[in-house]
Amino acid sequence: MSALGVIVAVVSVAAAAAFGAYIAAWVDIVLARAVAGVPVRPLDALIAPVSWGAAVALKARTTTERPDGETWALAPALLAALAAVGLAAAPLAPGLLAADVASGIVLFGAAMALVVVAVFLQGWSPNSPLPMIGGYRFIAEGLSYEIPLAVVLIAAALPARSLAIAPIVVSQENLWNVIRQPLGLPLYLMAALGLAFWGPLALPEGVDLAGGSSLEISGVSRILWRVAQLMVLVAVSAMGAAVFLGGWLGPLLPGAAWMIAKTLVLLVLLIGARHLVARVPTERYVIASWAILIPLSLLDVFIAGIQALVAAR
Amino acid sequence: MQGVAVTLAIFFVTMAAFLALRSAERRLSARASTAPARVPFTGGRAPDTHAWNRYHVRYYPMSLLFLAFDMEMVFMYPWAVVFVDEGLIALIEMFMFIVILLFGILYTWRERALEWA
Amino acid sequence: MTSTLARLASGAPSRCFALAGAGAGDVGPWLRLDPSVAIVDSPRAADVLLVLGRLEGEMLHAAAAVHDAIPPPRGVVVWSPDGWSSRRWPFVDAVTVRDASEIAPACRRLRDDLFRRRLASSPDALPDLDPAPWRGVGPFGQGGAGMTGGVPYGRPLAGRADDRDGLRLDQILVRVGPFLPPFPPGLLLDVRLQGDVIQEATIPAPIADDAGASGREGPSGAPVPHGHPARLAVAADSPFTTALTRPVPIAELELARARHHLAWLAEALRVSGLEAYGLRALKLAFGLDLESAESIDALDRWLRRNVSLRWGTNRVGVVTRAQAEGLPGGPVARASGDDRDARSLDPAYQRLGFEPVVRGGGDALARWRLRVAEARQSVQLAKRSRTSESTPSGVIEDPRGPLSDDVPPSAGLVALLPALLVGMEWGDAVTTVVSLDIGVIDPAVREVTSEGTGP
Amino acid sequence: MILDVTFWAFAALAVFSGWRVFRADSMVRAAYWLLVSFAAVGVILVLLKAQFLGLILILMMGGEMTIMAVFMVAFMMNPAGLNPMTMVHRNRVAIVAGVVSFLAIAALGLFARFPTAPAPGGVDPTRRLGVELLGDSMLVFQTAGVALLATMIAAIAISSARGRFGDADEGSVEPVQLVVADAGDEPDEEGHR
Repeated sequence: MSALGVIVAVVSVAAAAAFGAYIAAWVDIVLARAVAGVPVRPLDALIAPVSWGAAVALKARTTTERPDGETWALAPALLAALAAVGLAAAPLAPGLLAADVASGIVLFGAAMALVVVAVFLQGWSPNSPLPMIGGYRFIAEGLSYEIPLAVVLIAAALPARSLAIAPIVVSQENLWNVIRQPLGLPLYLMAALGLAFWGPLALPEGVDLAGGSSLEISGVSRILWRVAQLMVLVAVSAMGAAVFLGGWLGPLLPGAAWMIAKTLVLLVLLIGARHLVARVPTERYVIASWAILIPLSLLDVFIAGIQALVAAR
Repeated sequence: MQGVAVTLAIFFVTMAAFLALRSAERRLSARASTAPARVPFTGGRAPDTHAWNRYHVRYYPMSLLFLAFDMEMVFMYPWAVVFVDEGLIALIEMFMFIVILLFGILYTWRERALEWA
Repeated sequence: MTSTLARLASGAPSRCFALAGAGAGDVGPWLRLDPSVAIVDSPRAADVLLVLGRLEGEMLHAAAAVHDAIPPPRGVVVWSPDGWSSRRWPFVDAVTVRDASEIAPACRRLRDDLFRRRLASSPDALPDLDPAPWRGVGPFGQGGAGMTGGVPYGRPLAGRADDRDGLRLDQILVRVGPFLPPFPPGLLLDVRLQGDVIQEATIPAPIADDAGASGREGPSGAPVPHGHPARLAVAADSPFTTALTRPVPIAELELARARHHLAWLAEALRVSGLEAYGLRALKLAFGLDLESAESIDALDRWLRRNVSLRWGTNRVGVVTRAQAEGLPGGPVARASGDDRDARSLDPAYQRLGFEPVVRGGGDALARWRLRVAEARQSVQLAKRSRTSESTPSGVIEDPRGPLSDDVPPSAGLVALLPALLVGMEWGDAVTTVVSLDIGVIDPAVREVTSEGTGP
Repeated sequence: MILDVTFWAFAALAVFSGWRVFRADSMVRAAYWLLVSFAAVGVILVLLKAQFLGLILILMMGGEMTIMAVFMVAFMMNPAGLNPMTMVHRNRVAIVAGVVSFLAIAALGLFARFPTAPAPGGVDPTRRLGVELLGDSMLVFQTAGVALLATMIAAIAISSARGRFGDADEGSVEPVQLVVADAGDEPDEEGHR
């Protein structure tokens, strides 16, 4: 165990998370303009996240009558830390994996399970009615997407015979999981939207709550919260690329390039969903998740299991 | 162990960085915000009570269902690792296990316990 | 550091929290098309308080509260076409513009001046008084008593109430409006919530003009005028108001109707999370001409294909046929199968072969579809009408419903709200309110004492 | 060395946060202090090379402590601790019970005979766990399955206020009927009659 190795890993994950969040913000602006049918001007949009951040940073921090100040400060930090751990669990190339642990998908699952805590605290802390409804909504949402998320990741682990991510990537050498387990990636992406409380599953922050859990924040806190959310989006895209799109596998280009390209593809898909799919109603989402998505994810496990047995013969 | 060390380091470094950025936020005005500025926003009128209350979690039956399914996950992870080695027997076992649990969902759905509004 | 940030920030749109008052018309939606302005949903996210039109009474006091909720540095821009005096409490240092095209540049300039410290942040409008005295009160000095008593930090704790599932948990009163963005501006709604479900919704009674003036004072001691928001004077420049008294070209009326419906659609899409696509509808609305029927068709096709929109609106907020017949008419009633339309009685429309658009179902989905279909029909009518003009008869079909001198189109809808919202989850309730398209600040709700706008 | 320091740091965190659970006024804080305590124990398990068990502990407790928090908020008066209060009741009984259980566990740790030979290297504990669970008999799995099903049905039957035959809620507010039997006959596609 070398101290230098740890430092290099931490710095590179932090850089990847920050860069990824910036790219995600840029893609969001570009896609929003494209969907709205206004001139896209992608180069102009490169500076837009920075100027937005500068404008928000110049504002004072607001507070409410009697908030829980400590948990309010903790929420964005916790969300960002969990997203960074999730991103660290995704391998960039063979041997290039920051959080190289034997139970990779369990580590990812644990980090993502705690996202519920961060978002709930963000909604609960200001002691304000609309953010609080948002926080409670996210618990309903989180309890509904967590099981399909874990189950499709387990299905991907079946042919690899391992809970580590690198063997899962290697197991896709002949056929990527997106084809081998056709239900896997769609179910994963639906859960990923929930994890990042993004677009159709932005239930805690919906316009119907006038911003919900981020209604009462301003200044640097608002930037940090938005950056942390984008980091989650990047982390789930990277993990999806590794587990379902074959990670670093691909011809000609170096492995890392493939991994980054695949991550970007998923990122664009997830961000595009925000502008094309309407926000779903909370209660109906919960019912649909339990009555449809969870049984489908279990079906996905069986399909994967039968295939793995046949392949092992 | 390297992986564990990196994971812990990333978690705590990111957290510390975000907390530091937040506390480094400059104070624009020396005066504290006024009482009207601190009123929770619902459109311009003040509330009667604190928002924190004995909040009616409408989805409590679902959360109980979740507890049972969370337990199921614990069994599925080790199962995934040994599945191919154990062969057909593992598939049948897991099939029976999951079908039993699906009856739980079916029952809950049929009892309309997933609805709340 | 600050100046670097300010230079960078000048590239960002100025973030405005818009307060739409009387006479605002469709300037609010129109501003959303301007990329240099971002209309935000929370005052906490705003740089500029943007006042559109005229605010009075209770609205003015709420505006002061919203103003104080904006974090410094903040400024105020007032757009008032009819010369409503803006430099009054609570907008003492407001920038006033007369021309709508000046709003966006004024917001931008003001924001840049604030960030570069060329201007001071707008001072607080309301006195720094705790909602109830609590400091140093009680055994812990936080104003509380025992476990649940007293006023900890200035407010009491919520009390319990019965609920349909037998749990007796707390109920909180959320005073919605007048400026909570997804709700129509000016609408006051007192909502009692347990969890996220509405147990009771009431429209608060207007505060009498002569009562309760004490304690509601501006910092200068000037009393704040009171009055119900629905009693606002409005500049009567809407073609529908004009059509009450004299003939107006049908093309003009129908294009205005289509524009209203499309602007509504943009807002409804925004509330559903599809702001970017809503901009398409908005662009269509403000660039509408006689050949726009095909563009509306394309929009309609996209909406029909979007399963997620259907999921969020289907069977939400059902207005029954009986409830619809209790309404004076209008799109909401027509979406519940009631075929009354004031245009059917107009001989000019009859000559054009007008048939009212009617939908069954009565839910939010039906109302969405009805409005899009009506917008399309309006453009076609406008195209066919050539030079024909409407016949003044005392009643005209406003985009929100029949308009006459004494009945505002939305009055029936506001009365319907309490019964409609009970038992709904918050998100469904918002979908319902948006789908009803309530105009609290209606052209027809003209103040009785105001002169010049009546016939 | 670093491993030891990390171990003791997380052990201290686990104890500290366990203590904070009982000093918090807010139910949300109490629940999440307990989560911190569990997470610290999870990290300790990972450091002791029981990686899967440690991580699954954190994974499960994330959801479970949140559920505990919302239930505590729902049923405790003054759930956010706006009026200060104590989380500890019946102190004497609590102290006695605490000391007795601590001594029992400590005695177990001190006097139990642990195997002296270290576990054979190269064995994945997760794999061992899987073999142990699936192993020769189906008993473990199917017993767990039936037990979980019984838990689910019992929980729903006890807690749910509605059922397939209607709501069990006499005397309170009803939702607006979503049935539109009288909304009129369906107009044609163009919306005209």
